[in-house]
Amino acid sequence: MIEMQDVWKEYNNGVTALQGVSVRIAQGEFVYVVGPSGAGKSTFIKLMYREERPTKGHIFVGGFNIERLRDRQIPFMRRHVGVIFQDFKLLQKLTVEENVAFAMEVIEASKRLTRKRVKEMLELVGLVDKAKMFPNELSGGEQQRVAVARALVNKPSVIVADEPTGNLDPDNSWQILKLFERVNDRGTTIVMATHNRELVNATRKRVIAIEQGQIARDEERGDYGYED
Amino acid sequence: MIEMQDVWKEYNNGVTALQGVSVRIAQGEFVYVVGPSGAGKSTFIKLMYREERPTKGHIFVGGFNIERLRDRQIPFMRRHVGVIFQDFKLLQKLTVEENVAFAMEVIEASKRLTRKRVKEMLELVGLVDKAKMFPNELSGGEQQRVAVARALVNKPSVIVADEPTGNLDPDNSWQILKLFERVNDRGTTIVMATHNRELVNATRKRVIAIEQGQIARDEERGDYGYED
Amino acid sequence: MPETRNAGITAMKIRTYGRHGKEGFKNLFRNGWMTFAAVSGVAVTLLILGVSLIISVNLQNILTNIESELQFNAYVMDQVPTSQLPAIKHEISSLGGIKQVTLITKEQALSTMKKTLGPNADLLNGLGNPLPNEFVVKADSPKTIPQLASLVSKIKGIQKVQYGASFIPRMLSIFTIVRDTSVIFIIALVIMGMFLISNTIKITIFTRRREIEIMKLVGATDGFIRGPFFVEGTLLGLIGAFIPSVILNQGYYFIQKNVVLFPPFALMPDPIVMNRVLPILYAVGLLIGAWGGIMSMRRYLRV
Amino acid sequence: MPETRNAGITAMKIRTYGRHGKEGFKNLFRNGWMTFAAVSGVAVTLLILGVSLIISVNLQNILTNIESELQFNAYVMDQVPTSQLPAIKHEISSLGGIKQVTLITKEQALSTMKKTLGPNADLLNGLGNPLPNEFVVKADSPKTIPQLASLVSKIKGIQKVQYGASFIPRMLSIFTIVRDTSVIFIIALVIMGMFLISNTIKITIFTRRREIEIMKLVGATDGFIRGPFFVEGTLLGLIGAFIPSVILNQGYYFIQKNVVLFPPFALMPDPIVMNRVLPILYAVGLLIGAWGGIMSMRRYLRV
Ligand SMILES: Nc1ncnc2c1ncn2[C@@H]1O[C@H](COP(=O)(O)OP(=O)(O)OP(=O)(O)O)[C@@H](O)[C@H]1O
Ligand SMILES: Nc1ncnc2c1ncn2[C@@H]1O[C@H](COP(=O)(O)OP(=O)(O)OP(=O)(O)O)[C@@H](O)[C@H]1O
Ligand SMILES: [Mg+2]
Ligand SMILES: [Mg+2]
Repeated sequence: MIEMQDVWKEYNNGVTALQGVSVRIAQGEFVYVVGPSGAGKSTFIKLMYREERPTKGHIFVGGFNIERLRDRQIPFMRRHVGVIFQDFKLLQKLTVEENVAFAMEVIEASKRLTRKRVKEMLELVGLVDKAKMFPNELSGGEQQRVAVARALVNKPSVIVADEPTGNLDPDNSWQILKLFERVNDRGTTIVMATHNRELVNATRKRVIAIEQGQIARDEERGDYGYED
Repeated sequence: MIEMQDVWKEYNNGVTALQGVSVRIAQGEFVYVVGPSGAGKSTFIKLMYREERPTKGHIFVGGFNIERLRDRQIPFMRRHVGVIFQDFKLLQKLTVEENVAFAMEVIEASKRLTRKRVKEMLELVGLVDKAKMFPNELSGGEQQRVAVARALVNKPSVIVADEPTGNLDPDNSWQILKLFERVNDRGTTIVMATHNRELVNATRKRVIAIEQGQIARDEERGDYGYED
Repeated sequence: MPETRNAGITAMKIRTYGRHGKEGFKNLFRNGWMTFAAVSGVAVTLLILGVSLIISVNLQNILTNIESELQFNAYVMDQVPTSQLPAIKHEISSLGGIKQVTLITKEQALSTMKKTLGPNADLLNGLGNPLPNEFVVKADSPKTIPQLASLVSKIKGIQKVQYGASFIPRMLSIFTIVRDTSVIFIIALVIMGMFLISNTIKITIFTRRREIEIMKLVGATDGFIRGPFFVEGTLLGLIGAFIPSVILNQGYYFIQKNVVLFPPFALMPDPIVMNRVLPILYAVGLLIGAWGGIMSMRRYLRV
Repeated sequence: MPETRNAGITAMKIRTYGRHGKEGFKNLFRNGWMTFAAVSGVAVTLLILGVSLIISVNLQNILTNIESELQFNAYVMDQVPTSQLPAIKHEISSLGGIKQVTLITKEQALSTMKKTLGPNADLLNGLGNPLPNEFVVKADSPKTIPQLASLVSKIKGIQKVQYGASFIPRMLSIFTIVRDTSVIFIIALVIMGMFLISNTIKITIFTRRREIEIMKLVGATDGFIRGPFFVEGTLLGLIGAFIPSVILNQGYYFIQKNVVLFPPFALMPDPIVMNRVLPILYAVGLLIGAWGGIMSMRRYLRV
């Protein structure tokens, strides 16, 4: 369960990215976050795993009270949230499989389980043959798929994805979406910021539209909107 | 004019990204490059401004014989090619306007002209109010628009863009595309790798489809293809 | 989900320590020339430190040697019979701070004088012996010489005490200055060396701040991230100390064997010097390598 | 498009040099603590180098002072009349490499001896003067003393020449060793200092390799990218040399004024030392700052 209560976010340079956002996302929901560039989607998402801290308001994610969290508890909260970053954030010194495995090493999973899960995930995103490569040897879309694999490998109870298909062709985008839907079917909450009108309109899930830091629309089975 | 003659590209790790690509793009053409993730689109584009060098074959861009170019001539070639990188490649230590101005300082344009052009470009991409911010204070889409502004500010004779709308909402994507069309109308060659089916299908320009390092399709007034 | 999740902090598994060791070792190679730059920076700094330490240790030793040779003479009154000389000697010896008392009889003194005069010595013939019996007194510390001399001069039977009055204080002030300077210099050098090394490591880690931030965002605890850095820093400090220690050991051994110097200026034997110098090098290298690395990455952990 | 484009290489506009200066200066601040780390690294290295140089310069000076005091004695035959002494003195002086010749008459020698003997001096009374006339000879260089002594001994009227035969060669070997060691040490230190500084700068630039690559991809020439780096490196070296030069100047001035030492061990005056030491610091700082920076960025320009 994710809940935000009147959340404001003002960055250090004075930009107010979010202004009084309140939202409730139940466990197991699938939510699209849409909106124009610079509207505050990434900020909205970054608050959920505490990459950014709200200036005001309360945030709860899967039983954790985000602002009250002590520094040493943060990593344990983050292990319940799989994140796909807009800029991938892969570890450049690790190979593809090591990057994915890293998320499991962090929770001290056994070597055998790690190997098995990593292999599964790389198969799902279609990167088995690139397992030994380093991120800077991959195409943009391949890097994005590594990020997806890393976010899912731990079977987190929440997945937040910031434009996870921005660098992918429609085919691959669909594949990732189907992967998300499968994971979602098993009860995982999914919050996905996206610009992909095709995906949103074709799947009809809950859509939260953010504009200028505020929730402009929140529809069950909504569409992308912004048609001209 | 851009011409490739039987171009091959094998990366150091043994991946063959392009296999015998031959293509001719006339001055003033507008070309979409499409294809699945990892097909070789970015490689194809990187060869045009010599970020990567071909393993075999010949490349000519706007009068320059790319492989024959002496090291000290490379910068002068690059000034005729405006590049929008898939990963933006903004200078993190410079503000938005300084990033855009940099491309003009490099050609030692006068201060006055630089100021004027930078302002124009920031207006065109809608970032005037973010002029004094640093790249890490921008959203993904805003960074991408800065990259667009920097590529266009010099009025280069060729523009190569690697997924310039990957991080943009449909509205902003359309705006960028219209900007490209205006520039194209003035005689600038545009080569744009994209995954955006909507844009490609709506504008009907020449489409080069790359699959597994080879040109699979090259159509005047083509569509995105890959419909399922 | 229950609120009890907040208590989810557990001790690290043993297996994980193994991983840290392996990763730390791997990183050393993955960071390629950066590791090389850091190690060589540490090595050069410690080499300078080591050479200075060796010089300082030897200097201290030479000063001690010279000091121990400082002495004064006590002349015995002519009327004191030879049989009483041992008693006086004993009296002098029993003063605190005396290192050695040597009797030079008037006969010994005369023959020394004759040697000094050389061919003119004949001139002393038929004169009898005009010279007195004397004691040569060495003190534990040269600083106490003036004081001891005045005590000795008051002993019954001692006519006069003589020492290089102008020479000793002058020597002493120089000794004190050289010694204090060299200690201050070495301490300053150790601090500066620590600064230089931690500076190098700080910059090295700065290049990896993004890496650290990403790990943090993926759910790694501070300890988990620190582990490999700790191993890497330790290895870095160890190698960085090992190189100069080998150079210094071999180099000093060679010099000490081949450069023949005379007693007060002699170089101290290899093992004694190295036993004092090498531990300092390893301590500085290891401490700053491991601990400094951990400290300078701390700021990037605040994500 | 015409092939003539290949000839599009032009000289840089004057305005652009102004830009380089401004950008280089700005970068110093924009790189924040990185600049601080680099500058302080350079400063500390140069401080160590400077202190060593000062010590070395003074050591050389002290050795020269001591050497100049080394001397030998030439005893005149008894039968030579006093009137002939000036002639002998002149003969000694006219040998090459003689610094000073002083006559000590037998009367002066006797009174000195009486002073040495103190109360026992009476014993010499009625003896006449058994001591010879002598010359005290100082040489330009202590190395020539044995040779000069043998020449002087052959002069007519000279009976015997005496010098601390065991003392001089021993002193000399130590002097030579100390001097050579300190020169080698300083040269090694300069090289290591250069290495440390260029290492720091190399790592600093490594953190900016992406920046350099991007500039290259946007069409900047190597010269255009180097410009601000050159300015930044120069400033960095300048500041890094300025800090220790101020510390050394003030510190040495203070020490030299407050520490009173006696002639052969006296510290050299402030301006003379600084005139020798500071140029070396600035040279090392500037050279490595500017040139080293440019060199270590070279590899990132290959884009
Ligand atoms: N670290 C930051 N410091 C300062 N301002 C920031 C920072 N990150 C984002 N902003 C500003 O906050 C606003 C919202 O940014 P955000 O990244 O949330 O947008 P977004 O909806 O994700 O946009 P996009 O679709 O382009 O990714 C923008 O105006 C941006 O300039
Ligand atoms: N620097 C590199 N070193 C090694 N291999 C590389 C490098 N860059 C790309 N590759 C490989 O070359 C192939 C083509 O990559 P390219 O970036 O051209 O794909 P792309 O068509 O742009 O894909 P995307 O749509 O995902 O950006 C990929 O298989 C990739 O793994
Ligand atoms: Mg965003
Ligand atoms: Mg690509």
